[in-house]
Amino acid sequence: MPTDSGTATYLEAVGLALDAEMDRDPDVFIIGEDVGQFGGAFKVTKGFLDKFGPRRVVDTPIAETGFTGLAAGAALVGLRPVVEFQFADFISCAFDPIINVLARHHWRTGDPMPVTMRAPFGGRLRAGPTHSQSVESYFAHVPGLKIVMPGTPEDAAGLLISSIRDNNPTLYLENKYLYRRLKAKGPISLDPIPLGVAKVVREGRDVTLVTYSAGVHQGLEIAEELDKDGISVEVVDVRTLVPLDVETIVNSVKKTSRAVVLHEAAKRLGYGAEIAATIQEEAFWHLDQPVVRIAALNTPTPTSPPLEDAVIPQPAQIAETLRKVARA
Amino acid sequence: MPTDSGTATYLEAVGLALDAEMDRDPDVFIIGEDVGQFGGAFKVTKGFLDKFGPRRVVDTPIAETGFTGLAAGAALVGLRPVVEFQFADFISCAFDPIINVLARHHWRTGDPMPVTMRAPFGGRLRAGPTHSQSVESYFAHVPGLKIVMPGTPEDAAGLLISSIRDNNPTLYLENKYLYRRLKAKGPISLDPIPLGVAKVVREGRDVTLVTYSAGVHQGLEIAEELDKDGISVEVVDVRTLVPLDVETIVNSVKKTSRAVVLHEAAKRLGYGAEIAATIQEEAFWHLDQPVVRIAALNTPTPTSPPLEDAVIPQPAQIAETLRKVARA
Amino acid sequence: MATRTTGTRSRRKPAATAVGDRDPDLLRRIHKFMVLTRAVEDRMVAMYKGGDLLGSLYTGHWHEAISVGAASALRPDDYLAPIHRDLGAHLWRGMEPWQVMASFMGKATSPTGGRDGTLHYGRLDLNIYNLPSHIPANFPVATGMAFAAKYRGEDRVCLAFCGDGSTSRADFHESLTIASVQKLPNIFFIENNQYAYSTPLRLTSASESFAAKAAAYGMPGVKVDGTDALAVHDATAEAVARARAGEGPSLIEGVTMRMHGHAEHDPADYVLKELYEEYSKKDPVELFENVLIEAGVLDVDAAKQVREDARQYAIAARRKALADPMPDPGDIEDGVYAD
Amino acid sequence: MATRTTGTRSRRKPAATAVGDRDPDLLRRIHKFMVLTRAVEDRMVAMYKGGDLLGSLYTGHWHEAISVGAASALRPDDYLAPIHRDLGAHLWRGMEPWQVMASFMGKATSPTGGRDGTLHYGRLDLNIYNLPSHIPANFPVATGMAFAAKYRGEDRVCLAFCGDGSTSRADFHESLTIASVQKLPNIFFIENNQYAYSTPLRLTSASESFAAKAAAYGMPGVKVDGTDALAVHDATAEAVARARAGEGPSLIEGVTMRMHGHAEHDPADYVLKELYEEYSKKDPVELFENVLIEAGVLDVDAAKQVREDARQYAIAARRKALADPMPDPGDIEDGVYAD
Ligand SMILES: Cc1ncc(C[n+]2csc(CCOP(=O)(O)OP(=O)(O)O)c2C)c(N)n1
Ligand SMILES: Cc1ncc(C[n+]2csc(CCOP(=O)(O)OP(=O)(O)O)c2C)c(N)n1
Ligand SMILES: [Mg+2]
Ligand SMILES: [Mg+2]
Repeated sequence: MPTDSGTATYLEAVGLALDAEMDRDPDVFIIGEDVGQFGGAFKVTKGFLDKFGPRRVVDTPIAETGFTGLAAGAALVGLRPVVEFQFADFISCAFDPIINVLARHHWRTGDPMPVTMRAPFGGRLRAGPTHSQSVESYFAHVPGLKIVMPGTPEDAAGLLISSIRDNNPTLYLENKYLYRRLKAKGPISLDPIPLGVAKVVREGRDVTLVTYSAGVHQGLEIAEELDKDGISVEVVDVRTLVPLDVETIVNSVKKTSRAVVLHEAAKRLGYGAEIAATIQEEAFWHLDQPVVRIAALNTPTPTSPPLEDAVIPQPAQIAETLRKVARA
Repeated sequence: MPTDSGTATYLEAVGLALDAEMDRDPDVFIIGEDVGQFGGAFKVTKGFLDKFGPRRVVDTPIAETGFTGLAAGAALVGLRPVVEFQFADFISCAFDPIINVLARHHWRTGDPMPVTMRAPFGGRLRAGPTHSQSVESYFAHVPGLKIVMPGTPEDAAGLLISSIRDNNPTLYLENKYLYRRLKAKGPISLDPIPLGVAKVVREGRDVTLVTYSAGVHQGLEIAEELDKDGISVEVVDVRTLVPLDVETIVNSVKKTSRAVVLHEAAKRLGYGAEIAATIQEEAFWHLDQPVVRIAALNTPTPTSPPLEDAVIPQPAQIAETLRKVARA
Repeated sequence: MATRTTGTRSRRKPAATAVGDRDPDLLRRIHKFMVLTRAVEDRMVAMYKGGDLLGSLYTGHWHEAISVGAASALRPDDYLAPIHRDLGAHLWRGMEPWQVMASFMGKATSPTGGRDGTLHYGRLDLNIYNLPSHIPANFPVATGMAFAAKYRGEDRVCLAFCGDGSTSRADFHESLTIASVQKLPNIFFIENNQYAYSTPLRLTSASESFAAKAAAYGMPGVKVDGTDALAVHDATAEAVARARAGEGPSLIEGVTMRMHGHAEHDPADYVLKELYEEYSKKDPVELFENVLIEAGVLDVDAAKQVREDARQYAIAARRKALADPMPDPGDIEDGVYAD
Repeated sequence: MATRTTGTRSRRKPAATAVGDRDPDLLRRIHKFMVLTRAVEDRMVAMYKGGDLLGSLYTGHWHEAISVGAASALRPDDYLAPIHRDLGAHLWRGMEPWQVMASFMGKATSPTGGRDGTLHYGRLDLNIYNLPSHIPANFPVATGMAFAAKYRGEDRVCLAFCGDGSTSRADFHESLTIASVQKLPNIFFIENNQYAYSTPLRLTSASESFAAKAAAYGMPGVKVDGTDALAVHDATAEAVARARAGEGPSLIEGVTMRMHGHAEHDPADYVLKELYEEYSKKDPVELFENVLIEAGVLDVDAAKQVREDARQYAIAARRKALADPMPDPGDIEDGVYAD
């Protein structure tokens, strides 16, 4: 079982939050491939089977449509399922029930649908086109889903707790590159962090960087670096894509007059398109520059390191873009 | 079989183009639910079974994942399948093979993947949340797919022909509300219309309306109306969402300095987000106003007329927005 | 007792044997709801033709023995996940005919308040799942309801229906796979009405029968005459008992005929004439009425009265649904998200 | 001749009987490729441990009788849709070991030029489909290749593999459904290696066997000893003949054991010790070698030489792959779309 070391990794923070919610609420269970004895492909549920037993830690056949639909049915009659997808890439196999069964049900009927779907996503692990996808854009258009993308261990815990307690289907996307690379700055709080509230993680004057997930620590590191050159970057972590905290983003842009949006997903109709379109709608008269999107190229994610590095935004490119926008 | 009456409907234009391509190329076949004896749910393939036989007009079990994957395999070894989804809503059941098998294959391997996927989409038929979806946003983010959305019978024919001849997986979305409501202005040309080329369907000075599919005839009608008030609307039909003809859009906006994007899909991360984000990136200094998106509300599509009309953009609202943006 | 084979059971028995020592009240209730189902659907066909409805109409003529026969083997607290041919199951549970009509009319009084429509109705307060269009999306959901019952140590079961055509889909296979390894209290009922829209059985499945597919999941599979309400009731009751006892899921195939088009707009001229002829002699409502009359459970006058009551009930339902208001769009954005 | 039952066939026969009057060259070739497969994978395990590879390594130890035995029943123009345990089938077809190593290293010389990696290799010029990760996505594609063969009146067939765990997915069910109603020339081969990642068979399927699932599709299903190359070859050859003759698809289950972890990073401590013990006595490469030696088709020295040649071949392959360049990112945006 996860125990809080005071410097929990992003991965451990997810486990701590899940463990706490399962302790707290007997209606919460976890279902997914290899989540039982094996503890999950990334070991988030290590020890859970021993502690909670097979009734609440459910290994399933490889049947993403089936077990996602199962979660929907269980949620409808009062349980609070947490579904683990082994890789976010495989959520494509559950696309149909997610958009047609889970997302639309409450609006159609008034019945709550409290399902949390956890999925490790993203690149930089040399895992190639079908193990590295950023999947948020497949789902963000669909009314009725919430989309949560924590960028720190602390948020990973607090936002997972809120997701599980939320009465809506929630897609909770874990950046697997951060799993063991990012550590908390102290003991993990198990207080819920509300969905739909962005966070200004760094104040700045010259340009607003709007980002989420891995973009947050990248952005903070680059902001420190640019500070040395006298460029002051404000970093806004949107934390939840749906609902989106437009107010916090727009207030920041009104202050800095310049905005850059950063994500690891491909550019075309990445969530940056929504953010950029919204900023120019809401803060057009404050903008000194067009909103710039930094995103992956419109290609699949390659495996080979030189190729993957050419596709996914790299620190130098991010810094360069921020510099240009801030100084233009 | 479809014969050209000189005033072919949008539906007949699709049938004429498909018939012509099947005549021309023995490797083209059509597969889908009830496409044979029944001629398809909307009757696009009426008469095809008699003319081309069951070898080339293939009724399949209700198995969207299966028959889409079948099309991929057949395409890989040289056939040119046309897949009919009974309603675009059911394409959700083939989401996985579309994004993971069809879209990425050529980039991974260099093998062509000439599959055309036809799907009737959209609302205004009082068909409710799971028979009225606009599905383009589920797919536009995915590298490797082309997305074609004709707005006139003429384009329906020419773009279908290009889609079938294209060596890439192409999602060809037919607006089912237009099927029998829109008529060609003369005999249907069976010349291919290139993918990736937008069309200025009406020249204007004051504001650019960027749209596609049903938005085109709506936009043209409203533009006529606004003309009487001295407001000159330029209407750009993007015709293919991927590839997107950015140049034509941007040139128009540079001329009018004002842009409104219209589609029937929900607003959040609808394709309008990509178009708006791109316009402000490419033509920021020419814009006198923020780019405004007109789209459906972020709800599923309701069945009941007063509800559906409240969700999907209505002419009065479109006219009002254009007026405001043009005069602001 | 039904035997767990995949052969077609229930050659018609003499009425008295068929009826046996069953509770005559239950039998009369099944009859009443079969008659009501037919009356409501006949009324709705008239409404469709008369232009009362918004779009198309999906009916379950000749499915009454399945929908009522199977539903009548459940307790009210058991879960039900019906499809578009199962009006009888809804009515049995307490859904009101005017609610169903309101659904096909987009009225504010439909179970979804006009947000969804046509066949997409359900009521969780009656333990009935409201399915979306995608078939058979109700199957995975049904495994979840059964999972919840088992999770809580309740002895509730879940009955889900699908059509012959729906058996080819992911949802069917993945649900039966999960339910069988998890030993969930599910009853999966295939309404084999010979067609999936225009698609005949030979283009849907190459298996010997639909019940035979149970072998792929190591669960019992039985095939019954789907026009015989008692055969359906018995097979379902047996599967329910098995599920309630914790022995896991079962598959049932009921063979009948879709006597109308896929929906009322569909003339269904692709259907083999012989099938219509064969089945026109096998009206499940008539058949069951005759069994009850012959067995002395129902007399001819009472049967007539049941029909007349049902007709009046359907007429009154239409009147109410017609008078009901259309929904107010003011709150359309509410409820996309639950609080 | 294999019989079309679902019982496990091929209790081990005396070598001479087993070998019968088969072409000794074919037998020696099968042996050679089984040995080569093992040698290449052993080398790659060393490479994994030594840090030569990019990420994880998936191997097919104890799958050699299946991958080579089945592939050897095809013609070169037949289509092949393998999975991550089927290196033997790739090599049989002409894939070079260094290409496979290059794939696990992200080298420019891998079949995808380093765009995809690890187990995602294939070569359409050898009629081998290059699968994505999603299992079993190769099944629907395999039906399409078979469809194309039939469409063109060619007598090619398509052999596709999947694991025991993969049988629960949409792709499995929908493909077998379509292939059976369309009578496509497909052979679906299930490599039952007892586990799906950490998931044991009892949590994957409740059917009596995987071969038994064939009943759901009205196709023949046979279960063979997957460590017996001849049993695999024969069952496949029979299914191929059936497919080529236009009689439709077949399902074959080959039972073996995954002797390594799911991938090399997986210590697989969830595996029952008894299974390892049982199967350590059933090394398919050794078993087949012994059969050939006993039958006089191969002598001991020749067998040794085959092993040594394979070892050297694998060493040379590594050397080449190591020396091969990494890809140039300059053209990474090319080829998202075909011309
Ligand atoms: C996934 C999916 N694909 C296609 C459809 C369109 N569709 C609705 S009902 C139907 C036929 C269903 O046949 P069957 O399952 O036999 O049920 P029946 O209508 O005959 O009772 C089809 C193809 C759908 N609803 N869902
Ligand atoms: C749709 C999908 N879900 C999950 C996975 C992750 N995954 C890869 S291999 C595997 C186990 C496969 O087991 P099996 O089919 O028995 O093949 P084996 O590896 O045992 O040969 C899993 C779960 C996947 N590749 N695709
Ligand atoms: Mg049917
Ligand atoms: Mg396995």
